[in-house]
Parts: sequence; C-alpha cells; structure tokens
Amino acid sequence: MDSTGIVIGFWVLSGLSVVSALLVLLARNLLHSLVFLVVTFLSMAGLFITLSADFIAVAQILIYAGSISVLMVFAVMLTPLASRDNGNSIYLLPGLLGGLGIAALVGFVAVDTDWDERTGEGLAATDFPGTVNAIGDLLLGRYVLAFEIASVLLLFALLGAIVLVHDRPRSGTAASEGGDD
Amino acid sequence: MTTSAEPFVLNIGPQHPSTHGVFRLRVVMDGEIIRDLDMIVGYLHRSMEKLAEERTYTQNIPFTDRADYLAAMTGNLGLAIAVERMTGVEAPDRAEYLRVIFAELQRIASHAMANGTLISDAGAWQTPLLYMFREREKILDLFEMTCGARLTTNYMRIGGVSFEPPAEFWPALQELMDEMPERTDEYASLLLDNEIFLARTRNVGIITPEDAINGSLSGPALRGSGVPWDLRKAEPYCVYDRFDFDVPVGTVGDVYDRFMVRMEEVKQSVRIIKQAVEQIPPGPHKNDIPLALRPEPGEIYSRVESPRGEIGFYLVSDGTPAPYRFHLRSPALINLTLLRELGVGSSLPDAVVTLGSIDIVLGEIDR
Amino acid sequence: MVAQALGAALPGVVTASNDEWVEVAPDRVEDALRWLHDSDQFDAAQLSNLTAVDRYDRFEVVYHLQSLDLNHQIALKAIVTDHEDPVLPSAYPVYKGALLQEREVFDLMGIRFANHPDLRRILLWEGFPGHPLRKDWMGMVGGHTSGLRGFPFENKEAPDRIMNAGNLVEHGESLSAQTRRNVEGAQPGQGH
Amino acid sequence: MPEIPAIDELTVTLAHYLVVSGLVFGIGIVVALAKRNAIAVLMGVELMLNAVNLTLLAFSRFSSAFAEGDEPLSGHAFVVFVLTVAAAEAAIALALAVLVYRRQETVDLDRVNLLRW
Amino acid sequence: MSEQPMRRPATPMLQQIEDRPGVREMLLGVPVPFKVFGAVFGLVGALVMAFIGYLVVDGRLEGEWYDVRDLGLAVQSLREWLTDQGVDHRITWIITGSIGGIGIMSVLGGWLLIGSWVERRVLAKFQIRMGPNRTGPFGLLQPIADAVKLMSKEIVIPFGADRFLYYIPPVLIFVPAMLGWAPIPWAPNMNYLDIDVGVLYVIAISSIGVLAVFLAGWSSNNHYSLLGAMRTVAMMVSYEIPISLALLSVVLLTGSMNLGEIVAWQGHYHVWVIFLIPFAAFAFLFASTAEINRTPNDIGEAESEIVAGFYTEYSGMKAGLFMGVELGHAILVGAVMSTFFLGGYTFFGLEEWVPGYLILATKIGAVYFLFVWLRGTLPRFRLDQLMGFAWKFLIPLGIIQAFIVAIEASVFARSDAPALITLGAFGVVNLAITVVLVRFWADRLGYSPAQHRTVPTLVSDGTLGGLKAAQKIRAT
Repeated sequence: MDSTGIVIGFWVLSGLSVVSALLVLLARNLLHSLVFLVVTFLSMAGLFITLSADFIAVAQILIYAGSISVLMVFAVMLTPLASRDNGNSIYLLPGLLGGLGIAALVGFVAVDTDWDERTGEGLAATDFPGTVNAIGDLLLGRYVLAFEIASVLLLFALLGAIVLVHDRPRSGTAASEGGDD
Repeated sequence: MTTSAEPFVLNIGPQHPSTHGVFRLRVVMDGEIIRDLDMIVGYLHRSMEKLAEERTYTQNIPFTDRADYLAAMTGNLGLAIAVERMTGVEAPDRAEYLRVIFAELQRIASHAMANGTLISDAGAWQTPLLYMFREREKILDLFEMTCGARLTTNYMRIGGVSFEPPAEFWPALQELMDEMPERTDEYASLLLDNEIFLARTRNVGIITPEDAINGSLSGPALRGSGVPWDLRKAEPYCVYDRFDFDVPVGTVGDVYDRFMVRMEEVKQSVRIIKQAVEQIPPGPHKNDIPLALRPEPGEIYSRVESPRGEIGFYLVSDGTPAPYRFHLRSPALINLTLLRELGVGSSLPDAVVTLGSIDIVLGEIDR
Repeated sequence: MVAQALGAALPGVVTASNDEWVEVAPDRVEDALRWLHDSDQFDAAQLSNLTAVDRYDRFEVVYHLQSLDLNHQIALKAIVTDHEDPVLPSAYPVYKGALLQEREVFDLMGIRFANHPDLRRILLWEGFPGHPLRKDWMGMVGGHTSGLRGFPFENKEAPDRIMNAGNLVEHGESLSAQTRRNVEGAQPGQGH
Repeated sequence: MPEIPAIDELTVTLAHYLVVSGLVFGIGIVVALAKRNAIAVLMGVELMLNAVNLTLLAFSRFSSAFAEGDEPLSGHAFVVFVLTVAAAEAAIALALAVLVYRRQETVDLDRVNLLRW
Repeated sequence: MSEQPMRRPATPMLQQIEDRPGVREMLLGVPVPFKVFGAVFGLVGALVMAFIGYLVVDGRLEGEWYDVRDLGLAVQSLREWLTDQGVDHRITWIITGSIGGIGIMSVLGGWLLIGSWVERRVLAKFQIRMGPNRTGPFGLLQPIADAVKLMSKEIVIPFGADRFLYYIPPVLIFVPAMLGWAPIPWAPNMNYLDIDVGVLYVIAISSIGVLAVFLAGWSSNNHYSLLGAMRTVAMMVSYEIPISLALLSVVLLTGSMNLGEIVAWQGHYHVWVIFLIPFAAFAFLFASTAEINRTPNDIGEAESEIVAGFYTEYSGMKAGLFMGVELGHAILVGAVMSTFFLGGYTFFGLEEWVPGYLILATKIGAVYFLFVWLRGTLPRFRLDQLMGFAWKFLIPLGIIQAFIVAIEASVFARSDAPALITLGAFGVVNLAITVVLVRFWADRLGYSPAQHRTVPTLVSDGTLGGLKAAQKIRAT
C-alpha cells in the first residue's frame, strides 16, 4: 500500500530526472548541461527517498550535487573557453543506437519479467525505519573488506589527482604556498 | 592559489572602494596574481598650474587647498613660505607658531585618514577608520572655529595667517592634546596586536631604502623604508628648529612600517603642538603686505614637509603680480613611481593594501 | 662650485652657471646627472623635482637634485631651443623618480624624453589638442592668452595699498568669534 | 505475460523504477558516447552510475527474492560503494581532463589522438 | 552668554549632537495610551507567567497540548484530534506539516528583519555612529524600508550575461538557507524534520550553495564576479572538510546523527559539547565563517578588493536576496552551532521552566552577535592564508581530534564511573591536548607569536640623512 505522496512523488521525480537527463544531452552550453545534471542528481535523491533510503539520498546530495558537480565546475573553469561548448562528436549515431537499444532492452526486461516482488504488507514491512544503523553494521560487518578497499581507493584517487594536476612551480603558484604570515 | 587558468584584464577603478578617489588601476591578472599593472590618473585634472599663471600669488593659495584636500594647511603653508622667500616678506612670530600648530594638526588629521583607510583596505569593516575619524572630526572642528572652513582652509596667508584663533580654541586644543595619547594607545590595542592585521601588512609591499631614495619617494613612504629624512629637521622652515621632536623610521619598509611611522608621527606632532602652545608669543598674527605683490624676476624652489612628503613649489616670476610659471611638486604622484614594481607579481589583496599604504590623494596627483 | 667640479669632470657639459643653478648642454644631461649621482663629493642621490618652463622660444627643463646625506640641493637646467619638437635625453636611467615627472612634463609641456620606458600622457587623455602649459597653447574655445591680463583690485596711484584692510581687528577677538556670537544671539536656547 | 500494473490504481512497482533507470542509463550512454567534450563524457558516466544506484535501491526495497537471513539492505551498501567509486573516478577523470588540456590545449576527445598509429 | 567657553561645543553640529535626547527622554516622551497599553500588557504577561509557573510546579502540564514549553505537543494533539474526527491521515499530515512550515518560515522572516536591524545598530555602536534611527522607533522599520526600496529598484542584466544561468542563483542560494532549518530541534518534540541523518542533511544542504555562488559569478560576465566566485567556491570546498570533522567528533561523542538526540544527550548530562571538545567548536565556528562569507573570511565579497564579489552584477531584489541569504546563513550557523555545541534548547535544567525555543533563540542571538562583533572588529585574511589555515592547520588537527574523541567515546560507553566525572575528565584532557597540539603545530608551521610589534625607531637631530644614515640605523 503506497501512500499517495509516494506515487505522486515517483511520477514527478522520475519525469524530472528523465527530462533533465535529456537536457544534459541536448544543452548547447556545457555549464547549462551541468546545471541539468545537478537537477538530475537531486531528483534521483528524491526517488531514493521514495524508496525509503534516506541515508543514500542525503549521501547522494552530498556527494553528487555537492562535490562532483563542483569538481566539474573546477574542471570547466580550468579548461577555458575551448571547452565551453557541448557539441556532439562523430559517434552520435552509434551512441544513439546503443542508448536506445539498452534503454529498450532494460525496459522490456523490466516489464516482461515476472518479478516476485513485495507488495502490500511485505512492502510495508520493508519501509526501513532508519537505515543508518543497518548500513553501518553491514559496512563494518559483512562488507568490511570492501569498505577498507574503498577507503584505500579513495586515498589513492586523491593522491593520483594531486600528482596528475600538480604542475611544476610555474609562475602563479607563488601565492598558493604561504598562509603562515 | 591559481583560480583561473588564463590571464584577464581587470579594471580597478575609477570608481572602486579602495582607490581613494578617481584612481584607475588596469591590472592583468592570472588568477589572484597580478601580471601587469598600469595606473591611469587624471580624472580630476583641473590644470591648476595653467590657471595659476593668471592669478596673483595670493589668489593662488586656494588652489593649494584643492590640490591636497586632505592636508590643505600644509599646502597653503608651502605656497606662503615660497612667496615669502621670494619676496622677502616676513611673517610675525606668533603667525609662525600658529602655522606650526595648524600644520601639525593637519598632519594628525591626514595621518588618521591615511591609516584608517589603510585598515579599511585590509578588510576591517570601517571600525578603525571611524575611530580615527573621531580625532579628525575634532581637528576639523578646530579649523572651523578658527577660519570657518573645515576642509579647504584658506588659512595660511603670505605674511601671516588669516585669522587669530578665537578664545575657545585654546581649551579645546588642550583637551584634544590631552586625550590624544590614550587614543593612540587605543588604536594600538585595537590593531597592532591583531594577528590578522599583522599577517596582512607585514612583509608586504617592501620598498628598499635604495629604491625609495632613487625613486624620489618622500614622507612616510621614504621614512617607512628606514631613511631618516624629514624636511622639518633638514631645512627647518617655520620655527620648527625651536621644538624638540623625533623622526620615526621603519626597519623593513613594508606596509606595516609605513603604518607605524604614521602612528608615531601623530605622537610627535602632539609633542610639537604642546611645546608650541607653551611657547607661543603674543602679537599680531599677520603682517600688512601690499596688494600688488611683485617679486623680482627670478625663480625659487621651496618645499615643506606635507603629510604625504615633500610638497614643493617651483615659482618663476617675471615681475608681474602673477607667477610666470607655477609648478607644484606633488608628493602623492611621485610616491606612486614604484607602484608598478611593487604590484607586479603580488596578489590582488597585497596590491590593494600596498596602494593604501602609499596614501595617495587624487586632488594632488591630478592637480 | 658644482659648476667647476662638473666642468672639470665632464668638459663641455656646463654651458652657463650662476650661484643658483648650473646650465648643462641638453644632449649631455644624462652624463651630468649620472656623474652628480655617483660622485661622493655631491652625492645627488635623489631627483627631488623635475619640471620645465616655457620661454616662448625655448624650454628650460629644471632638475632639482638633492643629497640626503649631505643635505644640500643642486639645481640643473637644460635649455632646449627647438620649440616645435623639443627632445631631451631621459633621466630615468639614473633616477627612477623621473618616471612620472617626465611623463607629466611631456604631457603638459610637450617635451619628448628619449629612451624613456613608456612616454605617454599621464594627466590628459590621448589625443588632447596640444600641451596646455605651453605659453602659446590656443586649445581653449575662443583662443587663450597666458598671463594675468590686468589686475582688477590694483590701485595704480597707490600700488602698495594695504591688502584686505577690513579684516584687521584687535588681537584675541577674531571675526569668527564675533560672527559666532551674533549667530548664537540670533537663535536663543543654544549655548550653555 | 503479466500486464503492467495499471496506473489508475495508484501503485508504484519495481518495473516503474527499472524503466526509469533504464531510460536514464540509455541517456547516459548516449551522452558518454556522443559528446566531444571529456567533461561531458564524464557527465554521461555519472548518469549511468545514478541509474545503477536507482536499480540497486529498487531491488533492495521491492524484491523479496532474498535467501533466508539475507540482508535486504545490501543494496544500500552496494550503493555506498558505488558512490565511493564514483567520487574517486570523478576526481581522477577531471584531473586527467585538466592535464590533457594543459598538454594539448584542448579537451576535444576527437582531437586527442596521441595513440593513433 | 558662555562664561566657560570650553564647555561650549565647537560647532552647531556638535551642539545638535549634544542636544539629541537620550533613551530616557524618549521613553518619558511616550504618549499616555502607549504607556497604559504597556502597563496592561506587562501585567497580563506577568500573570500568565505566574500561572504557567504554577502549572509547571503542579506538574499537571506534562504532555498537555497547552504546554507552551513545547509547541510540538500541541501539533501532535491536533493531529490525534483530527484523526479521531476521522480525517484522512494524508490531510492530517498536510495540515500539521504546513502549520510547522509556516511557523518556521515566519520565524525566519522575523529573524531576517530583526537581524539586519541588529547588525546595523550594533555595528554603529561599535563605530561611534548612530545607525539607522529615523524609520520608526529606533529605526526598527529600516529593514522593511530597505526591502521596499530593493523591490522597487530596476533589475539590470549586464551585457553578455548568460540569461538562463543569471536568474537561477538568487533562488538556488536561498533554498538551502531555508531548508537547513528543518532538522533543528526547538524543543523536545519540536523539530520539523526528525531524521536520523540530520548531521549529514545539514552538511549536504550547505554544500548546495556552492553551485549557486559559482553560477552567480560565472553568469554575470564580470571579472570581479568571477574572482569572487572562484575564491568562494575554493574556500567553501576546503572548509567543508573541517566542518565535517568537527561535526563528526560531536557525533562520535554523542553517538547519534539525530540532532534531537544530540541535544537530548547534552541536556541529559547537563554539559555542553563546547566544554568537551573546544577545538571542534572553534574549528566549526571559524570554518563556518569561511563557509558563509563573514568577516574575517569574507574574501568572497571582499569589498576593498573585488567590489561585491560574486553578486557584483546583481541589482534590486536579486542582490537583496543575496544579502538576506548572507544574514540568514549567519543565523542558521548560529542555530547549528548552538544545537551541536551549546546545548540547543537546554540550559542546565532551565528548560523545565522557560520554553526551549526561547532558550535556543537566545543562543542563536548570542552567536549572531558574535558574528557581528567579529565583523565590526577584524580585518580580512588573504586567500592563500585561508587555504593554508584550512589545509595545514584545521584539517590535520581536526582528524587528530576526531581520533581522540573516538577513543573517549568508547571509554565513555564502557566506563561505569559517574558521567559527569568522566566527561569532565574528557573536557580537561581535550583542552590540554588542544593547547599542546596547537602550540606544537604552530611551531611546526614556523609561526611564533613573539616576533611581532616592530616599533619604528626614533631618530633625533644628529643622525638625519640618506642611505648612509639608513644603513647606520639598520646596523644598530
């Protein structure tokens, strides 16, 4: 038994996410498409909430809308005017074909397959009241190895990014050190 | 940190909070770093030197008000002394003392303005500025009660001063002089122990004494970099040789030293004024000079120590009541000689603070 | 004495001199300045002031040098006779302080300084007609002649008439005090 | 074949979420393949990752095909890992984009052809 | 006339200032009806307060809907009553939710208006000025006048601006400033959004504003705006990490990410977290000043360098929105600060008597006054100094602090000693560790406070001169 709010929320948010994802594809300006990408992220977070995954929703907002979009902003600003357009490349047609094919495939499978899915009471049973503790137990219990590996991955990604972008003391990095008067 | 990858041109001013007037800096910036800097002045140019050629020497005194409108007294004093040296007119003794008193009051007011705006450039949101304006207001009130004008005081005249201070001037002056030391201590407690202010001003915009001398700097900008040069002592013009005061000089030559030199000069001015108030003799405040003041054909370069430095007057006379050539050596303009060398390579906030520490007055730069 | 020393050191530089200034040959200004700047005897460390005077047929460029250590001043003059296109070697190689002063002289007086780093107008805008401090500058509407044409308050009979005789009042009782008293008398309730 | 749950009886089933995620995934593929700009390609990848997250969460909520004692919140844990990897991948990819721009003065993937024979 | 001339003000302006009536004269000048109304109002208020005190003492107020100490109870009882009337639960939720939302929104509007007035008046008092005192009593209506003025101004769109992106930021930056208020608990039952991930929610919401700032700067087609946007974005991204670390240590100590539970923990142990983890409190305060562009970290809109930063090109009510958001951010940070570190709505048992939301409002006002005080006093840092402070100082020490707090939390969970003793020991230990660490780290960074105050050397008559004299002086 879904409450009306969840149904309305699903339809609004799914429509919003799909439309803004399309606009990411269609926007001329790269920053416009970045804005639409952020809209997609936020509506995705809303969909997560309709799936009663509050922790994941907030983490989605924090990581995607908060951090990754800002990273992209920096990338756009650090690679100036040459890269402000959002043009299509020669692979447009194969891309369209592949995308449509996969979308159609997934849609067909989703509709065609006879999922044994929770409904009614079973669904109400999985209205996870608070997912934080359970996720914490999982991450530090069953998936602790993956958790550690992920942390190491993050650390090395950080170091790798620094090593990649760090330019030899050019002019202009003079002011970046300092801070101790 | 380099926030943007490609250099771009930034026009600071003519209308900008930190250019102290219609002063324009055209900087080429790479992120936060200034790659090139060009100063554009002249928005306030009134061609005083041309206009002065068709007014008599007395009529030219108001121009010196409008030139350095933050230190009108010293401007008047410079012209008056130049004309007196040219014509041999003498000023009575009381007038000399009054000149010293008002010039030093003007110095206190101007230094208060300069330091306040410097701190405002450093980012303190106007509080120290308005603290320093408190003393400046009192000094301008003294000017007003003496000669009726607060800013463009056409006070120093050839052969004396225009008015005798009224009866209530002296107690007010005494009150101000008595409270000045605690005020300066208040500023010290507000600013000089402030880590942020120190971090912003120390080792920023360093001028070596060699550059300062070779670049014709003068005034606090010269003394801040450690050169003990003060016209009040080098060639005492009024009765400055009768007073006992010191010349503060900085050690490093950075913004903080210029700031501190001004703060110390305020104390020295208070000393001078106290001595002058004690020694001032009775007598006339102005000698009677002929209306048509005709110097012998010749020329003179006479200078006094303005709050910004050496403000000099190069007068050429051809025997008529008007100067044949009237040149005002503007310290504020010439102190900007090293601005480009100071600015290029530094970051934008440092350049702003450095410009504030040089203490420009656009009326004097553009004239 | 500056003249003798300079003439002895650089023969042919000093063209004329009196006890106020030394007049040097316009093409050797830089040498004279450099010698004065380097000499221990005069130690002209600072270019205090640089300006020019228009004498209708020639320009006098005046350098006021000063020595801070020895505390004395030296006035140099360079006469540029070409009134149409005056050119003079720049003092910038010797004195950085000449940067803006020479720009100002070029702007207002029209004297070009050779090998000046950037010789542009500083106070007036590019394309301003003429150089206003020249005596023959006719840039203003309706023409403009320099100098004081007639002196309105002058009394030809008694040229030494006392100036602003009306202002003189007895000591300790200035005009401002009188006026303030009148003002406060006019509006009661003020004053304590 | 079981009919799609009708919309008028106001229920949202697993299929709805899967269709939405499929659409977003397809759009992501198109963006990732068809864009010339490296950063735009990265956007496409992020879209795909989001679609996968949606799928995982939908399954963990709706699907009752769990073994006994199996934790229905495993999907959430997977999503956490996906987010982590996405962050790392974004950092590295954008660093690469900036580096490529510094070297090649362009981020146009068609013109970055160092590996061409 | 004046027999002592020195007591006469020098100018008519000073005369006016001296003749200006003080607060006492103003109060005496209040017309009689107002006086009567005030008296009656105060009397009634005193009676009501006495009655409430009686009820509280009598203990018959627990959980009743008319318990003004906790308006959440009233809403709950209203919800139950509606459900008893057989109203559909969706309608019930909508009604109660809208009541709460309207309450929060109205409180915020009041905050914004009062806050700007308070800021201007307090700054004026700092700066020996009068401040706004013409519009209404004590200038209280000045914010409304400003708002009307801003709304009636023309909205200029700069040439070459990106129209689409130019319109988004004023709204996009306003939304998080409003949403951030949702999980703040005003009283035991009085938080609008009672979620377990409240801390994450706060951080996530605050991280959205970055994009708005950047879009504002980029779409204005102005170099000042771009510089300000880049500065602000770089600083916000850097300073989110110290904020997260500080909040993380609080979460570790209190063992919950629910803001209500954090406040309840502090109320239960009668201790504020700021006493337990002073470094976290300091880091949060400093980093939040950087996060919301307040002095001494307002380099994003540094007036003396880049005119107004990222909203230089905005005019009219758009700029007004930015300014209002700046003020609202300050108040929101005050709320978060007092919720996490200052015990929220609890005040050592006083919340039994005084409504909790009043206590929280008082704390918010105190933190806000601290912000205004800083703004009126401190100069501004430089961008590289701020970055260095964040990356070299706050983040490493924050990580160390978080580790220490984790250890302490586990100890606290296991120890059966009296809680106050354990927590007091934690506070002392943390303070000591913080002091030692800060000194050690400062020495490592090569910063020693003893090096300051170079007073200029005074030169008397003898040694005047130029370069030689300068070298002589420098030698001595």
